[in-house]
Amino acid sequence: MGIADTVADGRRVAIERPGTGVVAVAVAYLLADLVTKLAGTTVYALGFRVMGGSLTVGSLASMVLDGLLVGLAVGLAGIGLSMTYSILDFANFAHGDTVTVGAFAGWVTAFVLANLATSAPIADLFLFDGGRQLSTASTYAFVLLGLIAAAVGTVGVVLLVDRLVYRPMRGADNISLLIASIGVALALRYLIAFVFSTQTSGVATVGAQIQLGAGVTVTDNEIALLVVSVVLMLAVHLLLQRTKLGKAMRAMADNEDLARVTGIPTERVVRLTWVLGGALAGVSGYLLVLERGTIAFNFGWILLLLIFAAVIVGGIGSIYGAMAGGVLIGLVDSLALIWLPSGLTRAAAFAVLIVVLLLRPSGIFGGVSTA
Amino acid sequence: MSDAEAVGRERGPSEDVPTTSEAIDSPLLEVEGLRKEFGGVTAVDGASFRVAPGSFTGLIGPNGAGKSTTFNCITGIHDPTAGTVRFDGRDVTGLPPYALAERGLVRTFQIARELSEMTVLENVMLAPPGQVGESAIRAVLPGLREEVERDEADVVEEAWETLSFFEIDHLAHENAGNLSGGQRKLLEMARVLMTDPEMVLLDEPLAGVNPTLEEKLLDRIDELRREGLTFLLVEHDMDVIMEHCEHIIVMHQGRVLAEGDAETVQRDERVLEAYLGGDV
Amino acid sequence: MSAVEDVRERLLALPDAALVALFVLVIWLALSILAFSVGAAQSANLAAGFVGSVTVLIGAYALLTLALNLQWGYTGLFNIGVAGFMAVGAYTTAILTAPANPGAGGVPGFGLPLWFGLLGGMAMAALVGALAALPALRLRADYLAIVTVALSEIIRLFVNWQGVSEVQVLGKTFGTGGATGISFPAPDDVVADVVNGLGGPLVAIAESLGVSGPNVVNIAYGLALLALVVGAYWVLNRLAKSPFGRVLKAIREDETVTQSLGKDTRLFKIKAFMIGCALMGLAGALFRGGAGYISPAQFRPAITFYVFAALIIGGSGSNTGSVLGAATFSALLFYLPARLGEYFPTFGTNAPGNVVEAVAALGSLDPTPLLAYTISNVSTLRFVLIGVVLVYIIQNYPQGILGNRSEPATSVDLTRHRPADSGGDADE
Amino acid sequence: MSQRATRAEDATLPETTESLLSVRDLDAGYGDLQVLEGVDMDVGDGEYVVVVGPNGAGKSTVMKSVFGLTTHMGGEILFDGTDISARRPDQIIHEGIGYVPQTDNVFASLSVRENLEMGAYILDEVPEDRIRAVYDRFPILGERSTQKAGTLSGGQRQMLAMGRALMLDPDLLLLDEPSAGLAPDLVAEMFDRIDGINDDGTAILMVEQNAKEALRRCDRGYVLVQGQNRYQDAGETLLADQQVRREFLGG
Amino acid sequence: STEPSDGGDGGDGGDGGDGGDGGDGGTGDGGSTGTGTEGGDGGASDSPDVLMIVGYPQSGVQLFKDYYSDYGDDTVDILVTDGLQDGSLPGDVGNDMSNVQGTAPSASGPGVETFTNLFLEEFDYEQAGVFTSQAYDASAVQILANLMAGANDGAAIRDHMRVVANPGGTTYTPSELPDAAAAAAAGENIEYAGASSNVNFDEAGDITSAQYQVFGFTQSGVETRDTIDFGGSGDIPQPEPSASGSGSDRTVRLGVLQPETGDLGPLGQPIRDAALLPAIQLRDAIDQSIETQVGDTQSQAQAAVNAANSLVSAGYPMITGAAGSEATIQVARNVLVDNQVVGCSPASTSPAITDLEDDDFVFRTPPSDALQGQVLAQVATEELGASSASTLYLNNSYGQALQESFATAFEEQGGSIVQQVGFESQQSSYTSQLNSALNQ
Ligand SMILES: Nc1ncnc2c1ncn2[C@@H]1O[C@H](COP(=O)(O)OP(=O)(O)OP(=O)(O)O)[C@@H](O)[C@H]1O
Ligand SMILES: Nc1ncnc2c1ncn2[C@@H]1O[C@H](COP(=O)(O)OP(=O)(O)OP(=O)(O)O)[C@@H](O)[C@H]1O
Ligand SMILES: [Mg+2]
Ligand SMILES: [Mg+2]
Repeated sequence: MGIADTVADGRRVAIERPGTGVVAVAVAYLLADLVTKLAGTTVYALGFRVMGGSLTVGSLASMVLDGLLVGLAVGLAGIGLSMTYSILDFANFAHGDTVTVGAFAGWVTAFVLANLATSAPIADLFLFDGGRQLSTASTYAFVLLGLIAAAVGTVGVVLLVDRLVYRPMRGADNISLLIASIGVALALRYLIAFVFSTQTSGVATVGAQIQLGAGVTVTDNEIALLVVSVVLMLAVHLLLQRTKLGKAMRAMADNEDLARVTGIPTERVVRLTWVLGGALAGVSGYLLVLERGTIAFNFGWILLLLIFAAVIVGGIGSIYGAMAGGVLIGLVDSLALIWLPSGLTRAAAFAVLIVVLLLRPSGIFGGVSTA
Repeated sequence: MSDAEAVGRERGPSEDVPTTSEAIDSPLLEVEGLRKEFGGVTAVDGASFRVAPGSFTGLIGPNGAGKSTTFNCITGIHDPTAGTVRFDGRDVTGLPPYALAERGLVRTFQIARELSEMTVLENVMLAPPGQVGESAIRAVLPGLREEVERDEADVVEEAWETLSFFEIDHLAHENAGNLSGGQRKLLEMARVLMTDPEMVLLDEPLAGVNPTLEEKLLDRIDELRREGLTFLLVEHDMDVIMEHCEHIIVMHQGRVLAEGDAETVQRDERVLEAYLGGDV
Repeated sequence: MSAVEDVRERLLALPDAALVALFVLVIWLALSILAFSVGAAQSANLAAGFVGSVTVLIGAYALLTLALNLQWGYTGLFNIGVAGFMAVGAYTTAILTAPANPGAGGVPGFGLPLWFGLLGGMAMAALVGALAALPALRLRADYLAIVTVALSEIIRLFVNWQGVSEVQVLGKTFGTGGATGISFPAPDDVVADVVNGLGGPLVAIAESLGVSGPNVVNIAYGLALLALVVGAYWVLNRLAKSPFGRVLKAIREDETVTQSLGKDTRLFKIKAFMIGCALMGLAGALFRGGAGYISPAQFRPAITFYVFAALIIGGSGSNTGSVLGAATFSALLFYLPARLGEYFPTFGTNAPGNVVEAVAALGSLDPTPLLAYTISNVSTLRFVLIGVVLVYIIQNYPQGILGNRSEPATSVDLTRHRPADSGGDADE
Repeated sequence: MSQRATRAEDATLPETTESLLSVRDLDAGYGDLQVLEGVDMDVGDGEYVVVVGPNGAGKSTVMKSVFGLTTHMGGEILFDGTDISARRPDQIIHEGIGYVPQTDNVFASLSVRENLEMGAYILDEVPEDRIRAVYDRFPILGERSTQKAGTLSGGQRQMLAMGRALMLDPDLLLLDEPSAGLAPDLVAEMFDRIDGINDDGTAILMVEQNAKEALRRCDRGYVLVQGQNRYQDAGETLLADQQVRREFLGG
Repeated sequence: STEPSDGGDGGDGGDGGDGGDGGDGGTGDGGSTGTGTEGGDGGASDSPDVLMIVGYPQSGVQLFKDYYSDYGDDTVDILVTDGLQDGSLPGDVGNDMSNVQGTAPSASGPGVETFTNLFLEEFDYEQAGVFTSQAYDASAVQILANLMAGANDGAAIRDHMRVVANPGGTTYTPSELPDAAAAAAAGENIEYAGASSNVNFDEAGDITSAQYQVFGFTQSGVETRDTIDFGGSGDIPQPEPSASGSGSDRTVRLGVLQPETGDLGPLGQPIRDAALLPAIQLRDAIDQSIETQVGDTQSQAQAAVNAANSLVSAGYPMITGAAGSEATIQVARNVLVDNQVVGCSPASTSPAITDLEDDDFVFRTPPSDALQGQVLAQVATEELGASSASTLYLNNSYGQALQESFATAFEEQGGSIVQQVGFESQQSSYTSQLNSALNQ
């Protein structure tokens, strides 16, 4: 494609979709600014600094890595949300707290198992006594068991919630379900607070570190997060595309009444959707804690808006989209610090969410559902 | 895709379509070169036609010919990709639906769209244009409110009359969402007539309506037409079209394939092949 | 069960105003009883304190639910950025009215009169609402929800930012005070002046009963808020029961159809959104800033969800329901449990430090530690209660506690006056 | 010829044992709202039965009731002698009934083939032979097997919906206004296909507003008014009855 | 000594501009960035000698975890504040945190031993936590003032706060609290010297002199390494008693308003208990009885106001509370001043409280963070020999104010501020903020 084409293209975009044009210009400016910053030069015009400054490659690399990891975690948590959003057709505001449930279920299990041999009082283990952190390197078997417990425990809680809350409301409109999920979120979050208190506890330490050069390191826990995220993403995608269950889920998402008269046992599909969504939420919560090293009763809730941002930016129902959206949001959240004062970086991530929703309501990867 | 286009071009309307519509010298509605693409799909592909004031015009064509899309483009639901729409001598292309409705051009929807959590009566009371109480200030301020209530009383009466005519007055206080498929169609028509329109676009208003009531509706349309209203009707029931419409436009693959009176259209080879099938 | 239903039926048969008044009175009475049953010496003052606090809460939440009801209940605009619009209103009021030369450490403002500040706050909230609404109102409901909640967080993070804590524009210094917040002339002082000026004898009577002056002022401030609620209710109800309200309802149902019937729906939506936001801005200034001080932490998203819970409980789409929901929520779910927790007898034993010990004691058939633990954590459990009630209401009374009321959007009698004889062909 | 159709109250019920589907004194509705009041209806093995009536009469409600989608308030629905009135839709499918709803009857985001596969969801394996049989009956579907159903034309959608209902080779097929909105040539084609399906031994219960054509082709017809049976008789007889024509068939 | 690596930067930071921008401008002329591609070394010349962190354990655990996972070996000196003085931090972080020191108002009053013993005896804690001695003092002074005022009357109590606390009359320490109470009830001028300090209030209700401890982390908790005395230069008002004291049948009413739940819950519970301790100590030891009631602020300002209102309504003329500065400010403005109720905060350190228009009803026993900022700057320059520093602070009123006062003091002492980076609580990761603060 020649320059002329690109220019013509640009003009077309600018005229037909001014919003997109503005965003494109802004992104281009930021990229140029980034390059000048890396080069360590500053460009002045009319006495004002137009772009530039300084930024080391190492610093950039580590910010990118940080954003990537946060993004992967957010994206992983987003897969479950994206699935329930498209198949059950409502924005589940309790998803963040489901993620928290998974983390607690998994880590309590891992803790108790790993320390059964010691004579520590059970309460200390159950409530994460600070002195007893697990390291992946030395206790991987327990950490793995914890992962399974996270999935199983969350599925149990989610199924119970479905039975008590959503099942009596089958057929209700999506806003009623959304509101019910706000109730569920409150109840779950504060039940956790009731049991585990509102303290932040450290639960896992880094096992091994790998130097990537430029002063950037990754840890084994981060690699675990990366690997599991990608594997789960592929697995869920294949499940939805290739299996009969996946097709039934897509059919449900498409037209629930018709699915019922077609003989699809919708009740079972709904439950399986919850099972899958819950397991994904639980696993993501567990891995998030593994990567961060800390756990608190409301970390999922605090993450929820970012998770929504990821899912919507990626396009609701798109598994790859949730992941890509998560990474994008994570990068924005972390890289915004290059341009914005630190008080406003989180605001920038939300601003990106708003801009995407306004310009491409079906998401950057949207339009294709459940693919 | 390109095949279809090629075929379409070959049979382009400019060459051998009878130019009846050109003959209408002061059309109420004039559509020219209308085009609408959805991503890769070209739903309407350069349709042009005119509708004379006070006429009852039929718009027919196979499923997927682009009839509903044409309606959507005319009434501002969609922005046409290309082409112009003129109504009452003015260019109205791309105007939003409310602006067209304010000028007297309204439409019904093929799939009835009732306001389901509002009562049937509220549904029709919504329709009359320029209601005094639609201004927030007037609705609230004590001095001005009386005028609003007088206006409302008239609207209620008119609403009741319309409902009785469409035989759904017994459902007046029912939520519109509880109506049967056919009743919804009736409500749809009742509502549109309450807007006091100049021209009405009807998108398959009779599909699913019981034949006896259908007769009655058509009589009413004829009556309103005599009072000066203009109708453009999409309908698959050829008996209705041939019996009631003095002018018929046939669409195919997004273009106007033929037009003329019932005789002309029924004899047209291409219409027979593309739409009517062997047995009409 | 049926007895409960019966009582409910009878209550619902009352006129709206009576129902609301009765409800508020019952809450006052209940709190007074609580006060007299625990606070031996100063019961009257305690009761007055309870009543004052709860009245302020009811008034504030009622303003907020009414505003949200206009946006969501009527027009279907799913705004969960209430906190953000409250912040805009409150901060604008604060910046406009803060003294130009505050004492040490204070943030200077424009020193304008309070009424002007409040109007300015409403206008600014409406303006921000309109700006947000212009592009966002074409989004589907759940997307609009997410945009608005993100916006409210952006607003909070912005006023929290140190960069705007004090800025100079055209030689004039003003700011938000950053995370520390900003002081301005307290709205409740205005009420206090009135009470002390006009209500001298009243204060004297109250004091002879052992009720302190400030508690009288607090009650008066609550009543002033309730008066505002009555005003807002009156306006909104007239709006709702008019062709304007009808168009809003129609937009909620199907915007395209409404457009096709000749209504400029964008205009209606923006109007409804702006009116709602203005009211939220007012509530933000008067509720959060009642004592003349606001800070960003008071505008976290949680408040939005409480307003939602209140509206759902009352029944969205009904103004009376909004007020009742606000009263139910703020008094019974939000305020009362915390007070109960404070005054509940503590079981002699100190509550155990964590739930494991509390549960472990159950093994030895001793439920008191768990009970004590539960009571000492009642303000945590209160949120669980709110969640459960929310779910229960949406499951069993999706139209709210008032049930499915038919509130046609018109002010006139809807029965037919000229009975039509089959076809309605009158002599025209 | 001015035959008189049989009014419902005069009708003698066919022997229950002969009926494949037998609706007895059915009361049904939505929530608290009762729509059907004592409706009786029978479909014999391989029979072709049509229901007509004014809008809102409850025709669709009868179909939905058979399929367990309404609130059952009384009476019984016997299929092959067993009462199915308390079953869920996915169980009723097992009994051998297929249903094509009035609107929204394909999965728009699934391909044509996936739609058909969904039709056979309750089977353990995808029945390739059935899919082929459907393609044979509706060749256009075979050509478009990978196309998203949402992009099909109205007529093709109706065929796909019917094909999906045929995937389990049902004994009885419920069709709710299959010709609504179709172009005239497709209407004719649709009726022909239905005849073909019926000829292969599948019993049909069909609601149609294209009443004359439907009554001409069917074995027996019912006229339903305000949730109650009004007339029932052979299709031709109903067609010939002046009163039925005037009231319900548009003269 | 003044060798700011970035000339124009000081001005930038001074007028409250954003730290991010300031850093940008500054590093531009540090030509060394050209070699920055080589890795960590490149930025070393620009990275600060000291990193000052303000936060709470809530986010602190995460923050330090991120720090050690990214900069494990390459440790910079870190200064923290009382908000992070939490013995379980090293355990939760999983590192001994040997490069971290902090300052906190210390318990240096003559009665600290007595208090600690009493406290640990009465309650089930392993050590006396932060602000517990201040809480004890706050309650003790108020009880004494109440006894001397002879009525549960806020204004009278206010007028006697300085009488019982400031010099003049016999000095009593916590071990002699019953005697002090008897003397106060008899209307004698006394001087209470407490557990946390000598407890002398200045005109604004702040204490006049303060001692700070410099603490470090050990495996088992925090240890005090040094103490720094501060202030004490201003005038100490010495009013005389104006009431006649209390008879034997009075009930002294003391409200305690602390966060029992929410973010600050873990800190608030021991503070609450310490605030109740004087009443327990005096129970049966004096003629008058003492009634206490606890209100929970839930770590939120609005809830604090509600709870304070019910304390006031229940007839409590004085309150030990609240903890968070925001809550204290709100309670002061909404409740204390209007109702003429005395409040003495045992834990609010925001400089804003000094300037409150409070009709003198608001006191506090810990020193203002304006002092702590200076102490921190002193530790940074004198003990750590730092000439440049970055701040990393929680973006709330506590964080913003304390980092601001540190930055000002540090620059006054000739240091240069490299970056000022704020963060939100409970982020998933603080790596980017750390990077930015360390200018890496
Ligand atoms: N929103 C849309 N997106 C993509 N394609 C569309 C859309 N709307 C219509 N089409 C396509 O445009 C073509 C014309 O559709 P249209 O609804 O106008 O047909 P029609 O003539 O009204 O047919 P019918 O008689 O079946 O109602 C069809 O092929 C249809 O699939
Ligand atoms: N979901 C529903 N909830 C409540 N009432 C309903 C519902 N669906 C239909 N009804 C009511 O039941 C009655 C019968 O409806 P039904 O759809 O069975 O009519 P129909 O005979 O199929 O009419 P049509 O020919 O118009 O499709 C109508 O009066 C309608 O108002
Ligand atoms: Mg159409
Ligand atoms: Mg029907």
